[in-house]
Amino acid sequence: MRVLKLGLVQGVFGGILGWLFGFALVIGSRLLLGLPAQWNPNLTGLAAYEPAVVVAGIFFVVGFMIGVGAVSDWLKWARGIDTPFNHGARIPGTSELARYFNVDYSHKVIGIQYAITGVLLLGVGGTLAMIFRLQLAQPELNFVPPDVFNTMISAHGMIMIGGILLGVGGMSNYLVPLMIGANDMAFPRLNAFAYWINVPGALLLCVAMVIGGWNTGWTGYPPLSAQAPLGVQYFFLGVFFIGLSSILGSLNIIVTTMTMRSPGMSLFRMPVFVWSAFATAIIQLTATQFIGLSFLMVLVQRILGMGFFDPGGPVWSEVDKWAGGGNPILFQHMFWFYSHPAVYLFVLPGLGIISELLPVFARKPLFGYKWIAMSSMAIALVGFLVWAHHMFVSGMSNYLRVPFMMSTLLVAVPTGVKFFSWLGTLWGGRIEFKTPMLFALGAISVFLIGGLTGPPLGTVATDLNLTDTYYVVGHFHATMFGGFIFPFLAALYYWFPKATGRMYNERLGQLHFWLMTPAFWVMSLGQIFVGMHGMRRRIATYEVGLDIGTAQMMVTIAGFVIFISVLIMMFNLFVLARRGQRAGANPWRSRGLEWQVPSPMPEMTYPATPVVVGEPYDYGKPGSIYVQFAPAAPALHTGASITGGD
Amino acid sequence: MEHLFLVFIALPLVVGGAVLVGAWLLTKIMPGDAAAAKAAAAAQAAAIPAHGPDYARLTPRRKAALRTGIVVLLGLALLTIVEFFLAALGSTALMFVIIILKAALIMYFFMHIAAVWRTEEAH
Amino acid sequence: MTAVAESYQVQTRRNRMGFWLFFLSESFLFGGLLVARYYLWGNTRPSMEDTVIGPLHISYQVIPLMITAVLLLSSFFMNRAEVAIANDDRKTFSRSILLTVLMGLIFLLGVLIFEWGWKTVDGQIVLGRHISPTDGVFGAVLYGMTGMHALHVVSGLVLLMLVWNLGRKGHFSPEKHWGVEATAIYWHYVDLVWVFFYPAIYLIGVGVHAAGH
Amino acid sequence: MDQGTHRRSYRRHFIIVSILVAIVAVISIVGLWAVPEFPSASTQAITVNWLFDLHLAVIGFLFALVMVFMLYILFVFRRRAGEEGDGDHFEGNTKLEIIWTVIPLIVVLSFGVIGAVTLRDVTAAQENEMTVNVTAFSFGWQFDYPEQGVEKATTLKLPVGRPVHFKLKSLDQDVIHSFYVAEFRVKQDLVPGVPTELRVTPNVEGAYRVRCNELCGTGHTNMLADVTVVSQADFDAWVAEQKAAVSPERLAAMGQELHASQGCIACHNVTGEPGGVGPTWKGLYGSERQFADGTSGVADEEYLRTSILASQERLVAGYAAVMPQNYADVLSDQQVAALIEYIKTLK
Repeated sequence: MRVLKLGLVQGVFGGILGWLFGFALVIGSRLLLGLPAQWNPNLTGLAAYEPAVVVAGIFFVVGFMIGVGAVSDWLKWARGIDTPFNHGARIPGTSELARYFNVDYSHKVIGIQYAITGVLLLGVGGTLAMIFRLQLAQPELNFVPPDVFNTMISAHGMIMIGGILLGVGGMSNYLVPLMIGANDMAFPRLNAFAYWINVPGALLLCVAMVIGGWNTGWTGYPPLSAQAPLGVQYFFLGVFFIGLSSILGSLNIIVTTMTMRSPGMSLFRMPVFVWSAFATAIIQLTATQFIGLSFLMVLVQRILGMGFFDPGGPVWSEVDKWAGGGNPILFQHMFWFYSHPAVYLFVLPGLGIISELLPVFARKPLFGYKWIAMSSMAIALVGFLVWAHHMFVSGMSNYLRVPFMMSTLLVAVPTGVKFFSWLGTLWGGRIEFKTPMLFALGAISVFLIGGLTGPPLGTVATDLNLTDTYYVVGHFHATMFGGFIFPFLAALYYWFPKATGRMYNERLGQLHFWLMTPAFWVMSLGQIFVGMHGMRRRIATYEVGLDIGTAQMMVTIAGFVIFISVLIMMFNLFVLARRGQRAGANPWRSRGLEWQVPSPMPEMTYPATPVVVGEPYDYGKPGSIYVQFAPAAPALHTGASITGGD
Repeated sequence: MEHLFLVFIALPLVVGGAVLVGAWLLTKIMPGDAAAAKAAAAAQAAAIPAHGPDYARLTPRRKAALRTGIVVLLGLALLTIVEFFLAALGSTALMFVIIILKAALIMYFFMHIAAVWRTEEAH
Repeated sequence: MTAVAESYQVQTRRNRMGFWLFFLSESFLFGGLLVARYYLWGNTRPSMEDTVIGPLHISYQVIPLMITAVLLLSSFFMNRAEVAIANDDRKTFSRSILLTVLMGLIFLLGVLIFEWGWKTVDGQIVLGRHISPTDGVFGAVLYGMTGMHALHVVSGLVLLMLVWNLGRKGHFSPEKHWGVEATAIYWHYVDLVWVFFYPAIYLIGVGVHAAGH
Repeated sequence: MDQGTHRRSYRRHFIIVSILVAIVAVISIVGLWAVPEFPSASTQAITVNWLFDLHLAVIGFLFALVMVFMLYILFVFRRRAGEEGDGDHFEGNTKLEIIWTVIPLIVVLSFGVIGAVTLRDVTAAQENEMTVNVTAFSFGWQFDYPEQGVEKATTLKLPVGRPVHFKLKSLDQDVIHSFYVAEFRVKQDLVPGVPTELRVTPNVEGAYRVRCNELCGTGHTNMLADVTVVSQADFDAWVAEQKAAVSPERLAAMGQELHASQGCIACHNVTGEPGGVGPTWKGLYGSERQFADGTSGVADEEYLRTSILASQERLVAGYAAVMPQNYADVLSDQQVAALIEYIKTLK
């Protein structure tokens, strides 16, 4: 069977074997020591064997990674065997498609693997949302029981975040080497490892829903998460491994950007997306450790009784005993130290995509390139100083509220610079409304809602009212859609011809946009409205007396319209485009490096070294050249250097 | 208390051992490896001399490096002892000064942090 | 099927930068543990009773100082091993690596047994409750910090054994020994973390004795 | 077009779009202010509403600025049919960038100052405060009035116009809850091990609800308690009534209220439907119970008391041990008696 030879399938087998091994190991050691196999005789099913289940989950990931072959080369190195660096189909006689189910070192394959897995996860999360939105469409519906509802919203949150992280990884893995003129990333094997560890991580997240679920929301605050059903452990593990992928992937991006740029590409001649990917990578590299650590601490509190967050017993100020003293607030600090900058790492690549697309379709230079590039860095750095604004009502010390309010509001400044610079870019252009451009513009409008609803949450007095209501849900979804989903879709449409050599159906693309954008506006404004009228966050149903049924119904309907419009996109890209027009090397007349080579790109994108000799966005300046291919190597196609304008 | 022993001593050792054995087994059964493994074994069979060809030429550099190493070690030891006794003063700030000094010694001399910015290999 | 061919020097430079970024990332992990320590312990720390074994009276503070000294010494030998391989002295390399491993093991056993599992009853050493992870925040943070560090020591030991084995087979030369360099800076990094952890756990703050111990 | 014509038409476009922005800004600010507001009932709410309206004005203006500007540009500078070529070439304008960095910075800093002042107003201690101790548990609320001597009330009664100082806590083995009365416009988490506080001065008589605002598990949705703001006279009468002895009928009625307000309803129905998290209460009193440890017994008053206060001692076969074990802290003796009286009535 050829299917059985696929890395993915072997990985799943390896994972299952690893799980059984880990489970048997722990239970076996217990029995050997003469202890009962069950930890807690009051519980039934897997929950009674919680520590064994956790260890088994870790071995599941180890088994998966060995089975899929992501560590084979390293194991060989450890034994002193050098391995060739293969670029291309690894198993002779298998199809091109099979590359995507095996460990492959090409950054283009890995980028697409990331993107597709991301879209799949977003699909799973979206479907969950559709189910519980049905219950919320009208007051006092109860067909989803509260525990299932809680599991679904928690899973929706974290699976969507996983999907976004994978989407971000897809964009930066695929685009950064292309844009800086490199043939691959600095560490291709690490790149493959970083992608593949997401798969068992995502599987653990999904399995968590069926082994008891968890009722904590995606934030997983203890003490609730310390008392939640078994599923919370696989939620922790899943996030932990996806976080590991973030760290390794971003390390790769930073080294690639720092060391592999084409000759002549100084930092301020990089495409602006690379700047935002770089800023993102800095956040991912450092802050991610904190969410991993905070979840790990709850995990060990559950299985080993280490009371980091368990307030039982005397508080630490009266330490005459060693018992108790845990503090749930510590978790919130550690959690948000990652999870707030995380929001910026979701949106920065998206904002980079907008900045990348506007000049191409307006045929104009990017207005204030350096300001846009630096505002990404500013957002990333200020983002580290604002985490506690999620905790204004948490019982955090009162005097800390004011400085965090100030730093939070400061984020508005670099974000404003981006908005105004975009307007400056559009002004005086010859704007063309192709699908990618529509999505970039839609992103601006949607991100505007997200951005403008932010300051009321930043000032403490209004936040006391609004926090943890549906207002936050509306704000957050607008930020995520405007900052990630819309630009991600724009990027999908924009680079689709480059990756596949085929054009998507423009008319369906436009239909997708015109369904999705108004629907999103309705959804987002509806959520904000109900939030201001007494709708709390994360409740399974609401009272008739609140009188928000109509608005909720509109939110649900709008949600379904968005869902359907995404299905249209899937049909367009995955079915129709197979027979689409040939795209040609540069359908958008872009100045970017990757558009100067044929579509689809050759295995080694740049056989001739590209040499950067000009500015990246000099549209409209006669005779301006961005890149020349090294004269020593043969030119790839006529007009290897390009001119902006006519 | 058996729990403690199990979780913190027996389990890590057993798990670590199992991982190593498993990884070793996997490298054995990995396809296409037999030839490479044989070649590696053959390379090992060839006697490796105790010193490389440039041993004599590089002797001054080794000696200089050994001197640096000893001085750094003595410095670290001294700082640690000072730290140990100054702890009684209860000054956290002072402790941090010593910590930073020790960290700087290790990062500069042992970890060669400067090498990150070096573009030419200085071997 | 073209290989992305880069010279060993170029790839080593990238590796080095990547490894340091990895350390930067890890320092946030260990920094998080330090944050937890200062948040939960404040200006206190657990203090255990001094130990009497037969005629010997050992101040509890001496044992952590000893294992710290062993770790620092292992770092010295690691440095010596790296210098040796970079200057064509394979014999010293092998010996120094083995010494490093030995000291690493002593450190690890020091943590596992003296830290985690040791108590004296009537002058006899018994494995058992010294301070356990369930002893409130003191146990939790102590085990969290030493545990996470011990995990890195174990992985460092594995790396050391690997490069020792490869060195034995003659894999490294003065020009090409990134494997040794990586292991060396990893081992020094583990040491570096302990430089921060040792005072945080044993020296800073007022010692608090457990009631009833 | 040569450079000169461009400059002139830019100026013309800029003037037109500025006028449009001004008009739309006024419309959107007025429109945003006209959106019906959720009723408010405290002096703190006045400050919060004022600050929010200020935010709305800025939001309305910025929304108009960006959206109108963008739509106008998209219309005027669109690529017309048959038009080839690129747009005008200019790469930026440092003066403009500085302007739109500095002005937002000033606005943001002023909002920071305003935010700090309003925060002080909202949290400031008042004279003549009445203390109410609030205890949250999964899934219910309990209110103690130390000054009036009323303990473990299940609904919150407040005299109108009197500043209230809530001292909030969640039980040590419980989870985080959040005290939120939407009409009061302020909320505060109740964290196990970390005492917190909140100040509210109710200023409109009426019936409201405390809603738990931090996800706390299965019963989170229904973790509600009634709040009534009444005149001082009615409040005094209520205090007197709370302290008086009560009849069995009154007890049973109280029990019925407790069943809903303490969250019993999340697991124990009174309709006799099977499949709940815990046993139904219908026909419970006097029935034969099979316990998890294999023994059995009759559900008498003593059994019911044990089941409420320490359910795991006599766990009924077929049910998981998930019932909170903290009801001895949460319920007064009278309330336990009320629940038992209520169960007795469910034949």
